[in-house]
Amino acid sequence: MTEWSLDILLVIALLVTATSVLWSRDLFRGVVFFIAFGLLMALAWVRLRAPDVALAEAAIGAGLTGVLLLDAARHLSNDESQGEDGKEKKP
Amino acid sequence: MTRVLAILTVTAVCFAFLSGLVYSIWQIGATTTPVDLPALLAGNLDDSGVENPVTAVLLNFRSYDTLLEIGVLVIAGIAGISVAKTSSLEDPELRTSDELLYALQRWLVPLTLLLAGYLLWAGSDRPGGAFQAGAVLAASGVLMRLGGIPMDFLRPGLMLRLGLSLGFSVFLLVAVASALSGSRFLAYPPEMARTLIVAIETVLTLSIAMVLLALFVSAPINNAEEPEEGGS
Amino acid sequence: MTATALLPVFALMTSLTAAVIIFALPEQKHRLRTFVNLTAAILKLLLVGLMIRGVFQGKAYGIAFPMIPGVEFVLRADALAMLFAGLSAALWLLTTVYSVGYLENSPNRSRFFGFFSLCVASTLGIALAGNLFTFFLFYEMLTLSTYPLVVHRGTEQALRAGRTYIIYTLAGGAVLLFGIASLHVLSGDLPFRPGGHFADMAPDLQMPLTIVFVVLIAGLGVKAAIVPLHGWLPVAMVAPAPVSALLHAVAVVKAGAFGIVRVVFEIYGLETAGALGLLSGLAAIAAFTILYGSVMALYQSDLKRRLAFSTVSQVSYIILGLCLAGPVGVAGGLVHLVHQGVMKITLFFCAGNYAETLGLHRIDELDGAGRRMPGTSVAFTLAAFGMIGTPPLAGFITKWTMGTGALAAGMDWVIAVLVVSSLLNAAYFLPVLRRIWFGEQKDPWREERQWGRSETSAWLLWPPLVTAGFLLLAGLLASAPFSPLGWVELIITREVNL
Amino acid sequence: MTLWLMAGLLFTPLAWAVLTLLTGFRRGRAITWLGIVIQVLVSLALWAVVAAEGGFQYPLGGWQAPLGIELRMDGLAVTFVLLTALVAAASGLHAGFYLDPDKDWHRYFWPLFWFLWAGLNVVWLGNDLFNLYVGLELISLAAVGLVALGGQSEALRAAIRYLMAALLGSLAYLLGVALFYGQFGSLSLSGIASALNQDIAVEGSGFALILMFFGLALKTALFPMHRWLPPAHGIARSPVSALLSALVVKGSFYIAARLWLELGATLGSLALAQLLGVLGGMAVFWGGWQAFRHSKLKQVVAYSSVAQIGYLFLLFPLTWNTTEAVIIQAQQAMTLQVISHALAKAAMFLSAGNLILSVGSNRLNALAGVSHFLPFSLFSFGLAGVSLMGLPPTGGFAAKWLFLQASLATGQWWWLVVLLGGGLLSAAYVFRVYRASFVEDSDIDHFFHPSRRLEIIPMILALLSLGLGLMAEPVLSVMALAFANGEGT
Amino acid sequence: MTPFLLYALAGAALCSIGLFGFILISHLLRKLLAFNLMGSGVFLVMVGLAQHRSGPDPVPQALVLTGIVVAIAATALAVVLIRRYYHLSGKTSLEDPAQNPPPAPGPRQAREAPHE
Repeated sequence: MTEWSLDILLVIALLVTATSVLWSRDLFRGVVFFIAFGLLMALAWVRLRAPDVALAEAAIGAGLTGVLLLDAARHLSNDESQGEDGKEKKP
Repeated sequence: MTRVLAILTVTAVCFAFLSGLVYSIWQIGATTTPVDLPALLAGNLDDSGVENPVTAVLLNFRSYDTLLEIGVLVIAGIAGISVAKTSSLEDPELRTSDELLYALQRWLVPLTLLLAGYLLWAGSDRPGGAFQAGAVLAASGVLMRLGGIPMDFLRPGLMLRLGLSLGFSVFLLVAVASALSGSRFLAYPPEMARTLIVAIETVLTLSIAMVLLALFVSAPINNAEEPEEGGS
Repeated sequence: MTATALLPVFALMTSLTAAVIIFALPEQKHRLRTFVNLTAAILKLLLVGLMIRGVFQGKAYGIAFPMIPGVEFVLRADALAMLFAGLSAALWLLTTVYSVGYLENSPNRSRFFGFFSLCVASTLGIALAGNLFTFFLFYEMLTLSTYPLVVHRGTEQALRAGRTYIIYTLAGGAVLLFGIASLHVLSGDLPFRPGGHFADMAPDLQMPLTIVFVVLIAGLGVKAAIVPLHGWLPVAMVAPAPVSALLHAVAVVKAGAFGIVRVVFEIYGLETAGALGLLSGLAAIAAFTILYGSVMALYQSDLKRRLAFSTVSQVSYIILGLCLAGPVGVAGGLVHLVHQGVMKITLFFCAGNYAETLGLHRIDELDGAGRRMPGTSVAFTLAAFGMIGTPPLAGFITKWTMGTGALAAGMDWVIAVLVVSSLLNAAYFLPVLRRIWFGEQKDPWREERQWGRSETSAWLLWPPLVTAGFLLLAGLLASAPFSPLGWVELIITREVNL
Repeated sequence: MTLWLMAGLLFTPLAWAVLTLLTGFRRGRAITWLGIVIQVLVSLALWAVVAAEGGFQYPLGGWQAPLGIELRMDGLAVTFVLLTALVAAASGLHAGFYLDPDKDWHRYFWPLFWFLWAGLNVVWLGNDLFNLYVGLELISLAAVGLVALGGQSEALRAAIRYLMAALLGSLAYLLGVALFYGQFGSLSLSGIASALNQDIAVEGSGFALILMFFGLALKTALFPMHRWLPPAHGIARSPVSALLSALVVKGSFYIAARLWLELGATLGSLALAQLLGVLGGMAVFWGGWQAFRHSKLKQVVAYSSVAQIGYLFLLFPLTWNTTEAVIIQAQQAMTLQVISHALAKAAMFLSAGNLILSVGSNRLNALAGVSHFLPFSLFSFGLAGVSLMGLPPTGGFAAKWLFLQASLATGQWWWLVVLLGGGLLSAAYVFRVYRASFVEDSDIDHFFHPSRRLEIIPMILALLSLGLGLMAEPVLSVMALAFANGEGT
Repeated sequence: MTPFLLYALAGAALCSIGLFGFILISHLLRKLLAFNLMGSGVFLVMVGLAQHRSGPDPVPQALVLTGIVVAIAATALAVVLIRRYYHLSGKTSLEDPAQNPPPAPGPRQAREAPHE
């Protein structure tokens, strides 16, 4: 049962982070959530007994993609509205 | 108004998609597969030259996929540097990075390099391999760059292009050499399989790191006045 | 590969090759282009002449190869094909000569002559096509190669005419394609065969076959300018005169009429078509078109437009002839294919001469043109009398044969149609002749051009004279074996099986 | 011998991609031309081999499916390989003259070009669902890179939109692959097809097929998912547009067609078949209408692609639940349509490029008077247009004819409206271009004359597409080898 | 029911969340994030579903590794394009220029020649 609860918790955490990635207040925060999501995915891969994928996900999914997007978000979010849906502000 | 309507439609679509998918997964989960691939794989693992079954699939059984996948990476790298500006490497912001990061990367970079080496070495028997190692290597490169180290070899020039294509070329040469020696494209001689795989993995690691780094640095840096011009 | 297979192919290749060479030639090489054109035209006339002699002796020429699964490309020279092929080869030569004179010093001649050759190649292909599919292939090629000729002048009016033309003909082509495809599904690839394919058809095929017939005639009727599908023809008059001449005499309208002949004779068979009750409907439409075209012609003040409506009327003689369904009536229809071509091309050549030499387009400007251009006017007069049906000219032969055929077939009302139509013909041609010969010149000619002592350029003068001679001979020597009427009788005994 | 040829086919494009990456534009061009010669020869030789001996399987790395990846070289595949070789060769040669060697970024055209070619061959030969996915990604990223080459704002916009559509499409396809793997435990297409004959419960796989079709249709720009195509194909350089329209969209369609022909009978449904057909029909009309309305030459040609792609989707309703003869007819029609559209559209884009080069503008009414000065390119454009209109004797007509036959034979008369009406609509937009070029009221006479070499290439393609109608029977007889012993041999 | 199936279902949910975001959100970087979420969902379905039926299976794991690399390649390329697009036009979404008034041309747009 403990195993199950761990899996269920992990799944819920995955879904919650995923939602936060898309609808967080600002883009930067969204990317941070995305990195967290990547780490959770790495955990999920461990639970799926796929250590190779877990390593790759941690290094690539969370690490590299995260840095890449963080850097991009830093440059792009200057003009992004502080609204929550990520939509471009209407003039 | 149209916005609300759009949201409603998309919600309906996504919900339909979700229910179809869940139904499908549920149905499939209740049947048995006609082909037992894992057993087949286990039976042939000894001929592959490596013990890690994932590496065996990636670099032997389905090596064609991997070859093409590196091709995809190289394409992304080419496309990235083709739209980049040479000047993008001169990032004034990064030059004046803070001391903390600099100190951090003095420790972190050697550590990540070590980790990359380990992952590469482990790949044939245990979890790990070229992709993970390459990614870690790239990460250390990113760290160095964030620390303000110029890394001149990433300038779009012959060096960069050589680096991009190195892993791919070696892989391709091995593939065609096997074809020229009389067997199929990508068929390694069994006794050399392990050596070849390790060699390929090593160069792949370098190239993967190179591509990812190139893509990272080729993104143009904004000038200070930019946000106003298109800003809402 | 023997001569029997290659002769039709060579005949086709003459004009195709000419087209390719002309397209490749630089615009300025006028002499070379004229040379290529004339050589190809003469060569083609010789080849067609060879084939005519061969067919007369009972030889069969043809080639066939599979094109798309289930469909063959078939070229075949039978007597009916040679009727049309001979007409087109002879008139191509004359029209080429005429065009060289007509287009002297005008731009884009390379384009013009290239498409002109393509157009003629398509016409020959239509004549030689051995099944509906091959027929359709050249039929559409004709549509496309004529468009650049219609819009040749590039004026707003020409472009509009081109649009009307292309809308009508492509829509007609689509309808025809539908008909051909349906027929193909009903009974496979159908080569043209004397007597048709449906002599003993299953009763449940009757209904679909009737529908398909209507579809086919509707598709072909666009080019044959059957009312109410004739709208493009008067508009297309903006084209240069040689193009109009070709369009009306051989190429486009005749392609439609010839297609109807092929469908009625060699796909359905006269008897089957009659049994399905299709011929009487067709006859009624044809008769209406004859009268409508003539009446409309009365009201045109532009010479070329009057001639255009005259074409609408005259082409339906051919169709009406078929519907008489007897050996004599059919002969009248078929022979008109040639006669109308020769007469109408003469009229258009002359109209072109008036326009090119004196700048005259409207009928009321023609006063006194006869004295200024006697040669042209004589040709015009001969052709006009031919149209009216005055003995011993070609048109008389047509009308006389058709009348006899109508009596034989018991369709007396056709006689009435012929008489009324002749009266109308006279009504719209005689005033023109009166103005030409007896009118007093009031104003100076609009844009007169001088060619020394001759009335106009020799390139322009001789073609109408020659065709006028033809139509005189066709009437006088109608009973000779190689006259149009003689050849048509050969077709009827050999291929129509009446 | 065959093994060497296969190795050559797989190796050359990838190797040449690397070689050209390492050189500049001019040397890359020379190398590319050598590579083109090799590829065309290899493709021709393979075509001859397959025509003589029939198709074969090629297990890569010596591992049989389902463990390894097997390539399937049959009549259909080899025909498409040859088609790719022809069109890519033409575009490559044209690009060598067309692109400005002094612009630094043009050097990257060559490696992307070769990767694109490699990806296309992967797709034609692919028999492994995941391998096809990788092939699709290879094509998409290379194509996006080519569109973005030189990166002006509008080009980037088009490229990004294209990339987003392509990525979504690939993911949908991959999700279908995931479900298929779950269901059958195998990725080999022929393996799955033979498993389907064993009468197992496959209820879950219907949705997988739908997902894959959605993804592939998005990548093929089927109406109403076509919005990404016209900007991307319209703004790319002409040789790139030619490649994209002629080949790239066909790649994803080809996979869908293969899936349908192998699995459709079991996993498909009448509703799916008709839906795809109806969308295809709507694409024909919508694309044609948009092409008719647009005032820019390349946009007209791009929208015409949307319309022409629509015809391909008639394959699905016409092969659903019908006799073998009709299925073969519809397959032949589809194949001919793919080939003739590829040739004609490449010819059209290349000659449109020449026209634009000549008048210096992409607008339609700038073409006034060009018929005096550039009849050659205009003529190629016109010939290609004839094929698009589906008039005889072109390949487009042969395809339309076979589609007509199949529609009538299955009693699905409603497709006639699409086939005949679509032809008229394409005539409308093609004639608009002719008409614009015949206008005589312009006084411009300082047209730039592109070199003869640029003009001859589209002409050859247009003539090929014209001749295809006359040669359809022999070409199809080689393709038929695919359907006779398509699987498992 | 095994934990593997749970992950597969979670993957399905991730796909829908990602799809929803991908369609609805116009900011390009967020679209890219949504794409990556969808990708992760697909990978979960792939491995979870296969392993639910036959236990740990290295083949889908290898496929997922390939998939991850392809995804990062695509993402990195997209980031480069998006940043360059932003650099040239100052926009972070693809919304139709017809709907919004066109922004004043930036210095770069004005300087560089139109594309074709």
